[in-house]
Amino acid sequence: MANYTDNEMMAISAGRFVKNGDIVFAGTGLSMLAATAAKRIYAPKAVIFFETGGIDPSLEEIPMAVSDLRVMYGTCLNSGLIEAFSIVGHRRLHTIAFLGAAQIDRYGNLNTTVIGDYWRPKTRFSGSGGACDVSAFASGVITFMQHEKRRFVEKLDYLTSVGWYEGGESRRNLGLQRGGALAVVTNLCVMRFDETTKEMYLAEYYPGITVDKIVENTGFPIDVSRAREAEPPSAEDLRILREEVDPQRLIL
Amino acid sequence: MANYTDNEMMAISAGRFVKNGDIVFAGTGLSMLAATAAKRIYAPKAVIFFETGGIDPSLEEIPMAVSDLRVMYGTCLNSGLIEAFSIVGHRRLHTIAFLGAAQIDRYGNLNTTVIGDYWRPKTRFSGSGGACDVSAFASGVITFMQHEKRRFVEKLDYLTSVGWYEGGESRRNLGLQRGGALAVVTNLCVMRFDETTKEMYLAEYYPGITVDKIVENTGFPIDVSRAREAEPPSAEDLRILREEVDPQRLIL
Amino acid sequence: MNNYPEIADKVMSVEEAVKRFIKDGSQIALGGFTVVRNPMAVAYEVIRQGIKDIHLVCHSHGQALDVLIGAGCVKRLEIAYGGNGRYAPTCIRFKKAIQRGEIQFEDYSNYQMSLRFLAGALGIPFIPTKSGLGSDLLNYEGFPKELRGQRKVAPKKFSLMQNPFSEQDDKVVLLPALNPDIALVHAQYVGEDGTVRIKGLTFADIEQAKSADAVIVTCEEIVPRSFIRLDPDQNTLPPFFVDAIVKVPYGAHPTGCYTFYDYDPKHLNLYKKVANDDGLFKEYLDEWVYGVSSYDEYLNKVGSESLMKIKANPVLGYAVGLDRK
Amino acid sequence: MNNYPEIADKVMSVEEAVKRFIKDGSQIALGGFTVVRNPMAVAYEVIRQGIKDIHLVCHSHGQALDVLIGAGCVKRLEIAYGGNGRYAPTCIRFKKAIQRGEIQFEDYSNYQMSLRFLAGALGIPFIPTKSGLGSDLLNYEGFPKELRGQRKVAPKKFSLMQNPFSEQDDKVVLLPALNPDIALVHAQYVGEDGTVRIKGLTFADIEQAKSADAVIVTCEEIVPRSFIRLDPDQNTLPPFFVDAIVKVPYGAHPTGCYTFYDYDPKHLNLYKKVANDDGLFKEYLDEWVYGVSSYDEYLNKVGSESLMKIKANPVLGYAVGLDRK
Repeated sequence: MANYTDNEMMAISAGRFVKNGDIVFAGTGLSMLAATAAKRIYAPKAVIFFETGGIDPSLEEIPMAVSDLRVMYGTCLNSGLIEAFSIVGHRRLHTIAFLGAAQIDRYGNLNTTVIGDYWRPKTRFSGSGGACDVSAFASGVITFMQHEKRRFVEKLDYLTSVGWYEGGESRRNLGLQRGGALAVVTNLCVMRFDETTKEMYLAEYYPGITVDKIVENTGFPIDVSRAREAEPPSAEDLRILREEVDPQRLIL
Repeated sequence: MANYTDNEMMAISAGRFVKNGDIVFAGTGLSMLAATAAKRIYAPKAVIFFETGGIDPSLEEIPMAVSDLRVMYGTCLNSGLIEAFSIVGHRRLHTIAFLGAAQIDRYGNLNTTVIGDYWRPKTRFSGSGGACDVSAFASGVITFMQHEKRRFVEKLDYLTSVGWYEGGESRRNLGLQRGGALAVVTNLCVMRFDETTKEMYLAEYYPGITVDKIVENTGFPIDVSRAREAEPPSAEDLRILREEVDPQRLIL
Repeated sequence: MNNYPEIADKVMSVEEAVKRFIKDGSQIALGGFTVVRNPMAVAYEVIRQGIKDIHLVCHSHGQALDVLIGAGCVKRLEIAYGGNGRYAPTCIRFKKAIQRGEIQFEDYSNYQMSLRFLAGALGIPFIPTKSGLGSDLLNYEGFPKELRGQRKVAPKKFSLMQNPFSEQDDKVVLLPALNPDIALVHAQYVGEDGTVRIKGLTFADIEQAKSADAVIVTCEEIVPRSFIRLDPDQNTLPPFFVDAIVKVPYGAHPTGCYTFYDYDPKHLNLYKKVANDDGLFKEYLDEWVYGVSSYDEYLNKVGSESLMKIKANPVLGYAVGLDRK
Repeated sequence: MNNYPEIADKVMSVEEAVKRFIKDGSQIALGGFTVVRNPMAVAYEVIRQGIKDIHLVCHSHGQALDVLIGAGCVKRLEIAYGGNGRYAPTCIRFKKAIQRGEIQFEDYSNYQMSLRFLAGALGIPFIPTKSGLGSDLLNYEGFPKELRGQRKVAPKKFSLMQNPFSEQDDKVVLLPALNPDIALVHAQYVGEDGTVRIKGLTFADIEQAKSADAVIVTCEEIVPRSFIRLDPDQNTLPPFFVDAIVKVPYGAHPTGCYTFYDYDPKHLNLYKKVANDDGLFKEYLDEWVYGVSSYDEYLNKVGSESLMKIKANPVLGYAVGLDRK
């Protein structure tokens, strides 16, 4: 048995994508955990910010919503949505966004709107929020997913947020000048996207997870030829996550 | 001999157009004097603001530029140009603007850009500044002019700011949904605009000024049939101007 | 109530503000964002006055949105996100209403909605963005065709155009401006002169207020002119955009208000439970909205124990160590 | 100079900032407005370094604009207004340069220029407005045709279109976004963390800084992180938009800086006199710009008597009773 949870492995795996100087667009839940952990472990000079306009808060307690009062304290700037989204897309900045979704396809396009018919859905979700915007503008998007066949689908019920669209050059041809899906971090593995075809492939499977299990739980064929085992979180990683990032265990 | 100066008569004449609740766009010089006098004499509930973003300053000293530090103290809001111009044009607000110009035509269009050829002018002026914007958006524009034939012209060398454009409905047909030239206040008289033709006519000549003198100094034919003598400033008007508005005599 | 001569005509009760400015069919922009600074006092009063057929225009909203939908006040919705933090990743009555086909809705994104309010505030008819290209936001229109161009409904959801300043193929999405009938703002401070000051994040409250035909501001405190005018760099809205001022301490409860109080986990968990059940939800409204004749009575029901728990540390802005599970 | 570990790579001398970020031909947005918060220390250094062919993009500018033009650094100008309050209703060297055909220029209005910076800051290619309809601003192009689309010159001055959301005839002016090479800001405070705080009016400084490829901020003081982060509602720019930070007290002289010092009537009257005469103007530059090896030396020349006269009352923000004639 691993001495860490799925959420811990996911937060650390995602956090590894953040580099010093990155401007990190964080949502709530896992995304908040990953961003905060990344800043404390890998990239102390990364800046965490929120679509609500809070830039680089001190985060002495973990926020549970992007509008949480905890994203307003100790910031360098308290602004609003227009400011925040203009930062996500700012050509001078390297911005990394963490998102979640109900469905994802092989090109990393996301659905956070509906399952079933748009007008009379089987299940209605919250909607785009800032996800469509961030997917259009950020330098790279990392998506958290529960790894289930019904979530990794051939065709989305609704394409809320554009990843690599139809693959190849199709994202650029839409007029989206940068960005695209960087990685998908699930409870089983980390997926990345082929440089040319922009199709999802298995990059890293977590210790104890078989490649077969991942293939079985993915609703479209997936290249596993480049897969290797992921590095587990270190004891120090886990200490930071548990003691500094989320001592109240609100998300972990 | 009148016991008041041209500038005093002009400031008071213009100030009479301001009503309680009006939002008054003030420039510098006479326009500042008129706006401040209006607020102290006729319309205590008018709000004076500046294109630089200073809204309703306490104006304990008279500003000599629209960016003057004196427009930043005691305001209800210190903002910037985008905010200020969105106020000038705000459909909920009745906004009155005071402008000056080098040339004016019979429809109250203004030139503050050049005399002579645009590219190699005889005289270059400061340019539009906010005048073009304010003329497009304000509910009404009052223009201060020195009354000289070379300034009241048949055809402007350059049309910086639209008044009634070519008269009649032509301003509305341009797509400017409200506003237009309300009055022209000169060192000789107050001119207004015909409701239908939108042509300038003589509304009030100052005490001691003959109608003939005004006609002679106007570079286009002007209807004088509706002219009457203007009310001179009262002793109290003058006291307020001299003691409260501009005690340092920076503009008066 | 009228110890404020400068704003005597604007200071009023929440009953009067709603009566004067909100009608059946009004298009309304809610201030705040998910669990923060929701205009709850006004939302409850709208429900009590039985106002119907509201057209909400929202970026990301939570509690006020959900309770208004749940009470049957909302006919039509333009929205980017309906969620209430961890208490409801998707707002529950919002979700049910859409799944049951009870309301008309149209999806946009947060930036798109914010830009639409900005365009409305600037008085321009539309604003361009690249957001939405390739997304089903541009493929599905939520509203039926016959609604287009009716009253405050835009004649088109969006318009695509070639950037006229580029010689390459360069598509841009034009979004129609929003000018709602009314914007609701809950602020920390209103000055005796009518100036509004929001502390902390402003979300899209400023753009919404400036885009609207009328603005109701509820506030925690009315403060002296000398205070609000001393550092005007901090102020949010000039007095002339505000039509009604209502002093309602804790007026955003159960959502939070920076430097005054946190969101209320106890109440949000209660809401989560009742919202999932039609019967319980009806009882909740009877008890917390219809059965309450004043905001003081509402706060009495919340109880001093809860109020003390969520009281914010005024420096940090939130309630330190609050149990938020 | 580098007692600031967080911003050690950004804090530098004005010489170095200009050397690193401003080149012959750079497109530059000047902060401030006519007689307030002009980036004078940078302007003087640009002149000393002999930088040529600058393309200025301005709304309403005064002293920095005029001295840069007068020193022959400017080739090209997009501008709404060149004036210096009562000291020069039309900026004098600006006027002469245009009348003599020495610079290329193109006229816009203040709102148009501000909206163009806003579009650049938002990352959108253009922005609509009704301002300009019927005006010769839309009939005369200042720049020659062959300049269109070159480097940072927009391919068209503007574009007219029908509002696609209206069925009536409804024309709208589209203005091309501005993204200058560099924006210059003079601020009261920069934090040890690089956060910028401007006190008083911000004019279009925020939009300009966010629209630019690089930003130089000169400031009156570098202040502790604990101060600048205590009330972030008041801050103006986050650190990541700032490339160079230069501490230059009185760095906007002879223009004013709210809460620090007023504009300097004595110097502006001197400038007015010399600007009218080519010979005197050359002597002025020799004495006040070329002949001065540091800003301390410049302030020494201004003299403590003048500096004391213009010192602002920090509460009122200006110098009370200053003789401004």
